[in-house]
Amino acid sequence: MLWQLDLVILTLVVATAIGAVAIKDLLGSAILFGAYSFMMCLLWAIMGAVDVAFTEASVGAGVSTVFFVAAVFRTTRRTKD
Amino acid sequence: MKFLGIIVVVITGALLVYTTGDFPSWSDPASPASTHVSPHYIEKGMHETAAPNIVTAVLADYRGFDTLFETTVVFCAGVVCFFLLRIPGRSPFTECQYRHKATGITVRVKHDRKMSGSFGEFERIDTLWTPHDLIIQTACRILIPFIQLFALYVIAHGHHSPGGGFQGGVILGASIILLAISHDLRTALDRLGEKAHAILCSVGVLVYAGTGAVCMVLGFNFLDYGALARILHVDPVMARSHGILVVEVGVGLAVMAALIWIYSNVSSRGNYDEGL
Amino acid sequence: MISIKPLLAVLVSLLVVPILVSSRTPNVREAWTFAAASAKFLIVVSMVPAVLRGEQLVYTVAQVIPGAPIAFRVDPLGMLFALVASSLWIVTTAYSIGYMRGLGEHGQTRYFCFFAIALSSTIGVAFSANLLTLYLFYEILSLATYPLVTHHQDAEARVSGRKYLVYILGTSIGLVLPAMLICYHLSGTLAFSDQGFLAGTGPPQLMTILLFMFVFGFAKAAILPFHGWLPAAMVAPTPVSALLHAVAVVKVGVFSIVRVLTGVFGIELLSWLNLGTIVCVIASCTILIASLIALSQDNLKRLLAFSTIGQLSYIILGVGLLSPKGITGGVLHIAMHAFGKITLFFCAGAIFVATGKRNISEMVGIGRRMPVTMTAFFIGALSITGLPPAGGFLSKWYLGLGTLQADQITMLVVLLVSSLLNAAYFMPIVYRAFFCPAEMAMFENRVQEAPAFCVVPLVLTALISIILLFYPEPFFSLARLVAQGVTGG
Amino acid sequence: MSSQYPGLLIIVPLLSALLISVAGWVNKRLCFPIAVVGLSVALYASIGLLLRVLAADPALDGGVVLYRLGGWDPPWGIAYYVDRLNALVLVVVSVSALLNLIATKNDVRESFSTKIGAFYTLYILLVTGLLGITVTGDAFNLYVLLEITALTGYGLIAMGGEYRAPLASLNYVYMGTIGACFYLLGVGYLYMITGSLNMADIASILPGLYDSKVVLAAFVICMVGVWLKMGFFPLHAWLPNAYTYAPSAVSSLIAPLMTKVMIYVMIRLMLTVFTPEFTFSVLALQTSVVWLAVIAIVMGSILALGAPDVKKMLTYIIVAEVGYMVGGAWLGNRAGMTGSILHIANDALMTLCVFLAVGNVVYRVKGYGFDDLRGIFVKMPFTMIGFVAGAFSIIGVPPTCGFFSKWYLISGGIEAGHYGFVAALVFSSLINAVLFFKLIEVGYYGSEDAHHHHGTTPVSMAEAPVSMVVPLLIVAGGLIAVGLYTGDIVARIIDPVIAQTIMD
Amino acid sequence: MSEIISSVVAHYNYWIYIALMMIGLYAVIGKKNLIKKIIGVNIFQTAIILFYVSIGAKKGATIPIIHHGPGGGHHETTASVIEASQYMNPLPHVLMLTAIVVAVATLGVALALAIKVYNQYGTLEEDEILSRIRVR
Repeated sequence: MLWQLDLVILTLVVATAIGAVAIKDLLGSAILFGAYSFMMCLLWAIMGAVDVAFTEASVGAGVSTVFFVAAVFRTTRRTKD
Repeated sequence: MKFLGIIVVVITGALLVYTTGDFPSWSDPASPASTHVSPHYIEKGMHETAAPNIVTAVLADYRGFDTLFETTVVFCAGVVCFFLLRIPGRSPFTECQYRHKATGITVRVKHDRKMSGSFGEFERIDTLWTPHDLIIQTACRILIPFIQLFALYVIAHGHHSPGGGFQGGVILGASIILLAISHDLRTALDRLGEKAHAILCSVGVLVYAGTGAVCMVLGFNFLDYGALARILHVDPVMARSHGILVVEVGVGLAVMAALIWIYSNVSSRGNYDEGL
Repeated sequence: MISIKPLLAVLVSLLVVPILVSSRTPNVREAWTFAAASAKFLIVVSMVPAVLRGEQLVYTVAQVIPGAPIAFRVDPLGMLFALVASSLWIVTTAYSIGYMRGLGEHGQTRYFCFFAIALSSTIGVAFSANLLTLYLFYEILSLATYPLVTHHQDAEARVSGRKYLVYILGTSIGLVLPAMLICYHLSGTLAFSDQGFLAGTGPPQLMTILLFMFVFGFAKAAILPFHGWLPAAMVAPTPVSALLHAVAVVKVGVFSIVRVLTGVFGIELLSWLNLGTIVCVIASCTILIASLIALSQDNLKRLLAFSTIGQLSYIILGVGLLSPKGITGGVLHIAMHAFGKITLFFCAGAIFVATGKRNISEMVGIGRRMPVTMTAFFIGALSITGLPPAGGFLSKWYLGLGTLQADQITMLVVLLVSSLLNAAYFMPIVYRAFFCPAEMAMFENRVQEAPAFCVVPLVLTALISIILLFYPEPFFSLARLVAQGVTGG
Repeated sequence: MSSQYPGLLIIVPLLSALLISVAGWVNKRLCFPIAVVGLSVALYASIGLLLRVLAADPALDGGVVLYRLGGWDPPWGIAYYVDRLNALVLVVVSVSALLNLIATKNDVRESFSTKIGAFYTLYILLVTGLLGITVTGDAFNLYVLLEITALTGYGLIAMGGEYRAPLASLNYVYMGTIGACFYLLGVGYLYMITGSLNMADIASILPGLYDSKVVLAAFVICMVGVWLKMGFFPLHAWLPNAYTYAPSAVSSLIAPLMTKVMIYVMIRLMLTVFTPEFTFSVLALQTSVVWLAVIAIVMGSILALGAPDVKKMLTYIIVAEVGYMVGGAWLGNRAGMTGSILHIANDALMTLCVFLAVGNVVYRVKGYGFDDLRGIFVKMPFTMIGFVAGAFSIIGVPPTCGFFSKWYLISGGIEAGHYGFVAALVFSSLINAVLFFKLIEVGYYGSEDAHHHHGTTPVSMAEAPVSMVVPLLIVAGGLIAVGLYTGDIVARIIDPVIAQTIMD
Repeated sequence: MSEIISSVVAHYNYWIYIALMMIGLYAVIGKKNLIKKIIGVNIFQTAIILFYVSIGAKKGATIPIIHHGPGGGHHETTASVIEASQYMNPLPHVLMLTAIVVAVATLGVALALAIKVYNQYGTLEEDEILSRIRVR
C-alpha cells in the first residue's frame, strides 16, 4: 500500500471531522459525519482491515447517518455552534 | 467551557503525542502486537476452525464471548430506544388522517376508527405528510430484494470472505430502513411488525447464547462448539465451523431487528407513525 | 477465665427491646423493663465474688481487627462501674414510671427502649476489654441517648440535641478515633492491661498529644471546654438527666478517661512523662470554674449539671494524682457521686412533678410541702459536698490523702476550695427550703409529695448514700483492687 | 456442575434477560419471576465460587478458578479468572442486585407498567454486565461488558419520572462513553506493547517494559477512563444528577454497584495487570493521586452539605466515598488496600441500604426533598430503622461495617504517614454525621407546629409494603453482621489477595 | 533528516489518530449542542478504532483471509504452511468490529435521549436548556 495515498485520505478524514464538528447546521453535520465515516472506511480498507472497513461502510456511513438524519429530522437543524 | 475544552484537548493531545515516541513503527511486522498472540490465529486458525477468514474465526470462535456481548450491546440499544421513546398505544381521541391515493383527498377520521371497506385505496398519513417520489419508491422496491439477497450472502459466506453476521445483519436492517425511508414507516412495519422485530431481536441473541448453552449442557465449556460434534455427527473442527455459522445467523437476526427497532423509534419519536 | 456472663449482662437489656416494641399495654412493658433491669443487676452481682477473688472474666465476641477483637473483660474498675450503673437502673426504672406517668409524656415505649439500649452500652463500656470495644459502646451510647435527650421533640430539645451531638460525636470521631488509630499503629494492640501498652512506643510529644486527644475526646466527661452539652442536655425528662447525665453518660466519659489513663498509658508512663500533673491541672481548672458557674445558676437542673461537671473532674483528678490513695478515692467517687447526684436529680424531678417548679428562686419554703424529698436532697447535697454522714465524705477523704501521698498540696487546696463552693451553692437551697420565714414561703403548709414511684427511689438512693459511708462494700474493695492493680502495689 | 459456575454466573442472567424481553411481549406477569430466578442462580453460582476459591489452596494453583470460554486456552481465547478478590465482589453484586430486585417489585410495577419487560431486561443485563466485568480476565472483554452496563444504565436512568432525568442521562452518555473509550485506548496501548489482551499474560510480559513511555501512558489512560466511569473527583460532574434523577428502583441498583465495580476494576488493574511494584514504585503518581482523593473526599462532603435534597446529598456522599477507596488503594500499603477492598463490599451494602430506604420513602411520600421527610419516623418506622443503620454505617459508627473499613483506611493513612488523607477521612465522617443527623432531625421532629403532643396517639403510620421493608431490614442487619465478621473477611479473603500480589 | 522523515512515516498515523481524538474530545467538552456532542463522541470512538487498526497493519502482508484451494474451507486440503507474516494481524480487526457495533449502539441510545430531551425542552442547546431548568 502507498503511504502517500494513506496520507491523503488521512488529511481528508481530519478535514471532514473538523467540518462535521464546526459546521453550523446539524443536517450538514450529520452528512459530513457520514462522509467522515466513509473516508475512514477507505482508510481501513487500505490498511487491509477489510472486515472493519465493510462494517464501517454499512454501520458508520450507512445506518449511523440514517439515525443522525432521523434524529435531526425529529428535533431541529438549528445549532449555535 | 470552550476555553477549558481547548486546554484539556491541548494538554491531553500533547501528552499522547509525547508517548508516541516509544511506539513500535507503524506496520512493523516485528512489533509485539504482531508476534505474540495473533500468529497463533493466522497459523492455526484454519486448522482449528476450518474458517479461512481469520477475522470470522477469531470473532465467532476464539473470542466468541466478546461477540456474544457485542450482539447483546446491540440488543440493549434496541431495548433502550424502545424503553425511552416508545409511546405505548395511542389515546383514543386523536384523529387519524387517510389520504385517497388516486385523488389526494384527505379524510379525517376521529376516535381512531379503522377505515372500513376499500382500505387499499387509502393510505394513512400524518400532518407532516409530504408526497413521496415515485421514482425513488420504485427504484428502492426493485433494489431491496437484491440488497437482502446480498445480505444473506454476506452472512452465509462470512467464513470465506469479508463479512459475517454483523455486516449481513446491518445490510438486512438497512434494506428495511430503506423501505421505511422511501415509502413510510408504516409500510415497513407492515412487513415486519413491532412485536415481530422485538422478539426477533432477542431470539437472535438467544440463538447465539443458546448455542453456547447447548455446548454447556453437553458437558463442555460455554461456547465450546466442539461439543456440537456429537449432535451434528461431524468431526470437532467442522463442528466449530458449523457453530460459527449458526452463531452468525443469530447475530444477523439480532442486529437486523435491533437496527429496525432503533430506527423506527428514533424516526417516529416512538409514535410509530409514518416516520421520516 | 472465659465466661459468657459479661456478654449476657450487656445483651439482657437489649432482649427487652423487641418485647417493648410489640407490647401495647404500659404495665406489661414496664414489668419487662423491671425484669430486664433486675436480671442485669443479678448477672453483674453474680460476677462480683470472682472479681473480688482477683479473677478476670473474659469473653471474645468477634475477631474484627487483629489485636483488637470485640471482647469483654471484667476487672475491678469495670465491675465497680457496672455495679453502680445496673443497680441504679432498677431505681431509675421505678422513678421513670412515676415521672413519665405523672406527666403523661408521649412516646413512652420509645423512651424505655432507648433507655434499655443506653444501659446495655454502659455495661458494654464497663466490661470492654480493649479500646475498640469501648469506643463501640461509647458511640452506641451517644446515639441511643439522643432520642432520650430530645424526648420532648420541641424547638428547645432540637437545639440541645444538636449541641449534644456536635459535642459528643464531634469529639469522639474527631479526636478519639484518630487517637485510637495512632495507638493501634504504635503498638499493634488495643487491649487494656494494668500497666498500659503505650510505654516505649513513641516519642513523648506524641504521648502528650495523644493524652490531650483522649482526655478532651471523651467529651462525655465534660471537661472544660467541652462541657457545653451537659447543661443543654438538661432539657431531657428528669429521669434521663438523672440516670444518663449523672450516672451513665457522664460516668462513661470519666470511666473511659480513667481506663485510658490506667489501661492504655499506664501509671508508669504517665508519671515518667509527668503527664499526671497535666491531667490534674486540667481537672482542677474544670472543678473550680464549674463550681463557680454553678453558684450563679437559678435553674435547679442546670445547677446540678454544673455541679456534675465539677464532680466528674474529681475522679479524673484522683487518677491524675497517680498515687494509690488518690486512685482509690477517684474510683470510689464514681460510686459515691452517682448515688448522691442521682438523689439530687430525683429530688429535682419530684419537685417538678409535684409543683411544676424548675427554678431555685421559686422553691422558697418547699421543705414544708415536700419534707421527705427535701431531706433526701439534703443528704445528697452532703454527699456531693463531701461531708459526713454521706458516702461522698469517704471518697473525698481518700482524694485528700491521695494529694498528700503524691505531694500535690495545690490539689489539696483545690479540693478544699471546691468543697466550700459546693457547700455554697447547695446549702442555701436547703436552708431556704426549710428555714424560711412563713411569710416568704411560696407553698401552703401542707404535705404533698410526688407520687410514690417518685419518692421511694429517691429515699432509697439517699439511704444508700448514707449506708455507703459506713459500709462501702463492695465498692471500696473494688476501688482498692483497682489501685493495687494499676500501681502494681 | 461446580466447574461450570463461572459460566452459569453470566449465562443464566443473560438468558433470563432475553427470555424476559420475549415475555414482555407475550405475558408480562412472567417477567419478574424469570428475573428472580436468573439472579438467584447467579447468586448461587457466585457463592459457590466464593466457597470454591476459599477452599482452593493458594500455593497449588494460585487459588484461582480458571474458566476457559469456548474451550480455548488463554491468551488466545477469553478466560475467566476468579480469585478471592472478585469472588467477594461477585457475591456483593449478586446479593445487592437480588435484594434490590425484590425490594423494588411494587415500585417498578407501578412506575413502568407497560414497559415492565424492557425494564427487567435492562435491569438483568446491567447486573450481567457488572458480574461479567468482575469475573473476566480479559482486558477487552471487560470493555464490552462495561459498555453493556453503561448502555443499560443510560436507559434506566433516563426513565426517571423526573423532568431532568433525560438530560442527566445524556451527560452520563458523553462522560461514560469517553471514559470507556479511554479505557479502550489504554488497552490498545497495552496490546501494542505486549501483543496480548489477557490480564495475566499482560502482567507476565510487562515487567520487562516498565521504562517504556507506552506502558506509562497505558496505565494513566486506563486510570483516567476508570476514574471517569466511577466519578472520581474532578471527573464526577455527571454522577450526582444521573443518580439523583434516576427512578428509585434504579438508583438503588446503580448507586451501590456501578462505582464499586469500577473501583474493583481499578484495583484489579493496579494489582494484577500492572503489578504493585509498577504502580507504586516505578510511577511517581502515588502521592498526587492520594491528594486528589483527599480533595475528592473534602469536596464531596462539602457539596453534600449544600445539596438541595436527600438523593443529591447521598450521591455527593458517593463522590466522597469514591475518594475513600481510590485514596486507600493508592496509599500503597496493606492496610490502605485492605480498607479499600473492604470498603467496596461495605459501601455497596450501606449505599444500597440508604437508597432502598429512600426508595421506600419516595414510594409512599412521592418525594425526596428534605421537607418530605417531616415526621417520617412516625410514618415509616421500619424503613427509618434501615435508613438509620445505613446512615450510621456511612458515618462510621461501630459495629456497623462502615466503621471497620474506615478503620483500615485511616490506619493505612497513618502507616503511610499521609496525614492529609487521615484528616480528610475524619472530616468527612464528621460531615456525614452532620448530614445524616440533619435528616434524622427533620424526620424525628415532624412538622413545626404539631410538636409536643402529650399522650396523643401518633400520626397515622404508613409503612411501605412488607416486600419492600424486609429486604431493607435484611441489608441493615447485614451491615452489622458484615461488621462483626470483618476479621474473617479480612483474614480469609482480602489478606491472601494482597499477599499474592506481594505488597510492601 | 532522513531519520526524522522515517520517524514521521513511522508515527504519523498515530498522530492523526490523536488529532481526530482531540477533535472529538473538544466537541464533547466545548460544544453546547447536544447532537454536536454526540458527533464528537463518535469521532472519538472512530479515532480509537483507527488507532487499533493501525496497530494491526503489517508491512508486506495481505488481508487476513487465508488463500485456499477450490476445495474450499476443508482444513485437510491446506497445502502449504501458513506464515504469520503473510497476513495482517486479525486480532485488532476483530476487536474493532466489536467497537464499531458498540459505537452504533451508543449512538442509537444517545440519539434517543437527545430526542427525549428535545421533547422536554424544545431545544438542543445546553445553555438554553439550563436556563429553562432554572426558570422552572
